[in-house]
Amino acid sequence: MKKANVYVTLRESVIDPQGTAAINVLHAKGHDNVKDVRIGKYIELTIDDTGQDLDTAVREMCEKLFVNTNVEDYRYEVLEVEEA
Amino acid sequence: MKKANVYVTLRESVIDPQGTAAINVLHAKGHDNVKDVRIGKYIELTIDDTGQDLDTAVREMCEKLFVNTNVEDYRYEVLEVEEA
Amino acid sequence: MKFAVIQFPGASCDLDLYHAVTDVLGEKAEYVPHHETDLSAYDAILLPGGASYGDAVRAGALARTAPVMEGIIGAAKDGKPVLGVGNGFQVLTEAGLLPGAFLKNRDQKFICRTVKIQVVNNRTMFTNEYTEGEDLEIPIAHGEGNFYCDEETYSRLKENNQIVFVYSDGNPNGSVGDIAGLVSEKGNVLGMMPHPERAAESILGSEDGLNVFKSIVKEWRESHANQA
Amino acid sequence: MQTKLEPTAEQIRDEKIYAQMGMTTEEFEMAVKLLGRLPNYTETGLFSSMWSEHCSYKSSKPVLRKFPTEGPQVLMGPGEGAGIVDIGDNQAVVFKMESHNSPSAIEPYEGAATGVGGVLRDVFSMGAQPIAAVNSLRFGELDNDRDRYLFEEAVAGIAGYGNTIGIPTVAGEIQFDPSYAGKPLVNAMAIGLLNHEDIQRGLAAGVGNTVMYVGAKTGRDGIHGATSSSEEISDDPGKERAPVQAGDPFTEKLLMDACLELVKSDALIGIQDMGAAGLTSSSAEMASKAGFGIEMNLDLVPQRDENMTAYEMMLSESQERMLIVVQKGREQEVIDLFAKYDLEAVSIGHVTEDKMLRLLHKGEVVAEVSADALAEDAPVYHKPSREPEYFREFQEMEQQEPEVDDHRETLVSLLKQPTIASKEWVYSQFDHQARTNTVIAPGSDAAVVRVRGTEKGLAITADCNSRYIYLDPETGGKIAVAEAARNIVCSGGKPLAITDCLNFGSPDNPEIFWQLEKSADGISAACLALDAPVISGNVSLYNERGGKPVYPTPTIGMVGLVENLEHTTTQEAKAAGDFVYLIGETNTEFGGSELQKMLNSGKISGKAPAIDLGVEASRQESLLGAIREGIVRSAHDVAEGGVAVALAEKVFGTGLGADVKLEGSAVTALFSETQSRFIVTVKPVHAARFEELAADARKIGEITKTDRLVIRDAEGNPLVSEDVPVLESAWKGAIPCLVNSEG
Ligand SMILES: Nc1ncnc2c1ncn2[C@@H]1O[C@H](COP(=O)(O)OP(=O)(O)O)[C@@H](O)[C@H]1O
Ligand SMILES: [Mg+2]
Repeated sequence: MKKANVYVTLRESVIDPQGTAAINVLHAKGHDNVKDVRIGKYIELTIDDTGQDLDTAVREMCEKLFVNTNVEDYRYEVLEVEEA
Repeated sequence: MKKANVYVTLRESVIDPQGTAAINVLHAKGHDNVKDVRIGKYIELTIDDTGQDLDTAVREMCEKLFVNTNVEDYRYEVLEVEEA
Repeated sequence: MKFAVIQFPGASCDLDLYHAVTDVLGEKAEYVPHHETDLSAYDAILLPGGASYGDAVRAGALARTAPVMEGIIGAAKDGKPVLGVGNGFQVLTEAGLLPGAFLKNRDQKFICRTVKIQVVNNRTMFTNEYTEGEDLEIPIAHGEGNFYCDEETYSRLKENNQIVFVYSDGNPNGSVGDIAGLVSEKGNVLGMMPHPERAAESILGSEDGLNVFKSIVKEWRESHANQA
Repeated sequence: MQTKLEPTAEQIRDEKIYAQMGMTTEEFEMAVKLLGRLPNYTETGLFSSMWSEHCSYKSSKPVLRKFPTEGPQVLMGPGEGAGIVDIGDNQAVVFKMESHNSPSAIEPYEGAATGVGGVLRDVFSMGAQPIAAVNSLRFGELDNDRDRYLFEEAVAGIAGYGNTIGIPTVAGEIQFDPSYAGKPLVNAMAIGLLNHEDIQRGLAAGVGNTVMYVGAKTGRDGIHGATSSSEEISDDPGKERAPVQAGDPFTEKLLMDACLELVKSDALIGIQDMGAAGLTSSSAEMASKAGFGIEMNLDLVPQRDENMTAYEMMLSESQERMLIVVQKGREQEVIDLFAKYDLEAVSIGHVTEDKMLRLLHKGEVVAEVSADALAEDAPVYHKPSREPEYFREFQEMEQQEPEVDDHRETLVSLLKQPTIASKEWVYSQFDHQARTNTVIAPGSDAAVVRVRGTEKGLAITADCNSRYIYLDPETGGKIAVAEAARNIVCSGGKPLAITDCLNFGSPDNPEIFWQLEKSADGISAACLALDAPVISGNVSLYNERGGKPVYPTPTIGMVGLVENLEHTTTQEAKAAGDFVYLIGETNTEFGGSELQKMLNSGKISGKAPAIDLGVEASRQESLLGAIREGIVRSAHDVAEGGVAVALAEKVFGTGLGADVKLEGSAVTALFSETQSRFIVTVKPVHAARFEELAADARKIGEITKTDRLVIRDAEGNPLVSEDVPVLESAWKGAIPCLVNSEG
């Protein structure tokens, strides 16, 4: 079994309405030293290891489904997991 | 400047409606070896380093705001970032 | 009797609740902004639907940090009726006044349509004008209305008769046990995803929601008559 | 420092850098002449964006002049953010439609979302509380991943913005055709309500008054959006694109509420939203309209990105921003007002006498251009126009009745055509009840929204059959307005006025320009005949890809007044035993029809259906009269798919059926798209009175208790006989099924 962790973030140039709303609340609560909040996605994929090239598969899944490449960037890592 | 990356995931015991929908799409697209998809949040906080204890602050922000501890777990890491 | 209609930034259905209470029911209501902390002047507290704080992070997550929550929690402790509709329900769970949490709708899409719900418990201060088992047609409008709680909580909710409304003609969002509305253990905090204030006038298609507000008024009148 | 990276004025001229910004050499020379010197980089940017088609209407102005824009009901016609129509009792309705086609072709979610946000700002910047949103959408057939993606995401974007801000999306329309493949049309309309004394204009008047910036910070997003929306969609994936603009409906909600409080204050002089060409267009237009100038210090502009240049700030199309002019000395009041809504209002400049737009940045004057030169002196082109050959050919073709073997089968197939099929999959994603005023929700002909505190309602619709317009733009233009009016009348309203969105291909193609001109002629004629002037609108040209234009699509958004909410009527049949009437005769007209398209794998030809505006107006008037007398139980216009489809739609969701008899040749009687027809149901006791009022109504049958649709020929032999649930599930299931299909 393999695991792919995907981190999806909004492009720098794109406003993050969620982050903006959150930072205002954090400041109101006294967390003044928070300068920026960006809210993205964290996706955990559990994949049967059939020996094939996972990079291509993960990249395809990201670009077709998980990531809107117009406004988001992503990175990922593939890990080996112990069989349960 | 410091950065805190927060990873929020739905508890194992909670069925993830987003993940379930995603896995159905992935299987329909031929990614049959994907066994599980869990969709969580990845939050990047940029914090002015005033020398205070960031752990307490980050934990408080998570539990008060970013994480619903009824259904979600989280972990985080604090990194040093270069001044621009 | 005087209702407080809480205004969280971004939660737009404050207007709908206000009009249902004032224009339709003929009771008094006032808007109470999110930074207010003292709700002692009000007999019942209404948390509106909409998207407080733009539903950032999670629906209801940011609203639970608003100063007015202190007043709401106080009112709930005092046994005053507290009703959260849609986003208001989400806020109440986020604030811990009701158990459980909300996930995205099963089908991942926002749903706006009229659904059938059944009154499971008519012995609450919000449902005394209904009969038990009555079917109601009330609109829903939400993207994160998929109520979740663990099995233990679910059995407790059932045992205590805290489940007040269930979806009775198909579950639109995947909620546990078809739950559409539930009360707190003490029975004075109700959260419901269907919008009774959108079903309060026949010209808008249904009057089935009006009894939620009428029940609150009735209960209040009765308890205050006893005191007098 | 960064200005060093910008080309010099001489480089701009010699290397034709202006051309990359969308300016022609003649236009550049015109700008040089107006300026009396070579423009620097920032100034070239100002000219290029203000003189883009999107901002200046340079190719479409001569066409727009054709539109009738006046009427006793019109309080403000085209020219401001949105038009305004009187509805009595000191109240007025404000509305406007906008296109967001080119951003939606790239990033459909954000493109559609920001389209909704933009048109809402147009409405609340007039001082009106938005009360409803509407959309008009066009996509390719849902037979491939890309078009399905564009469709699903555009719908999600409209929902995401409209639902979050809490303005109900009450109506809309969608059509699917191969001509829109990869180049969707996303038009958004907003309707607002105000009291006469609250009407605002975008004016920067009074020397010394303060120019303030409110709302979201300025980022590098959408730079040159106005210019790129005036270009054809590129297929070149490597082409450098300006960052996509994203919407923030939460900020807009705060901005809306704050602005609506501000308009009650006499400290406010003028207000305008920063739409296309952002700070540039709002400042230049406000100054020019008022006959003053504006000086702004760009260092004071709230910035999201670091090291932004003057050029970038002026051309950014970041969303959720407004420019306001307030009385000097009263800035603090305004700052405090916005602070209540967690928004920052910042003074960034002042009104001047010299009619110049002057920009300061880092202590230097970085641009100094006459505001009129930017806002008023754009060139106007009278583009050549040529009647296309196809039009001649089509006009010479005889109307032909298509051959059909099985009428029942054909009806089922028509009901599954996505253009006809139920749009519930779409509108169930839109909150259409927020603000609790929606009396008729999506699903009937026009939506009706009540005007709280009165007996009145507003009937709202958007319509445009672009296939008719392609076949015959003048006739098609008339039909688009007439159809909108039919939908208003069927719901119990009287048309008040229209807004329009002219979506066409490149005006540089004389045949497309001809389509534009002719359809404007048709629209104008129908507006006059139906007493519905044009009060606002928008033009979107260059909707092409690979040289292939979309069908000419001048969408009509119409608002009508329901004088008394008791008159509101829906399309569904109400009770068994009610008589069914067909108003209007039926001719063999299949050019551009849904049946023709279906049988010819998407291709259409021949003449569009004919329309006589006099007949149209008198039928609408008599039907509305009957509705107002309270004797019409349901009313529905006959549109795509003809009488058979209209009848089916009348019984869907009612548990009832109908048994009717139609005269004439079967295929024509069932499926022809002859205009100006209605199907209504009337209680038997009102039949005599109804027939008196509606001279050309013929009773064709009755509503039945059994839920079966039976349509017979003149001899009484069934042409179609089917259980309504069978028809209904075909109609309801079609779009969900296409969306979920693969391949
Ligand atoms: N994009 C949309 N958004 C909201 N409502 C829509 C949309 N598309 C269609 N509808 C609604 O679905 C119903 C049927 O639409 P349509 O077939 O275009 O009606 P008509 O032919 O009478 O104009 C109408 O009530 C319309 O408002
Ligand atoms: Mg219609």
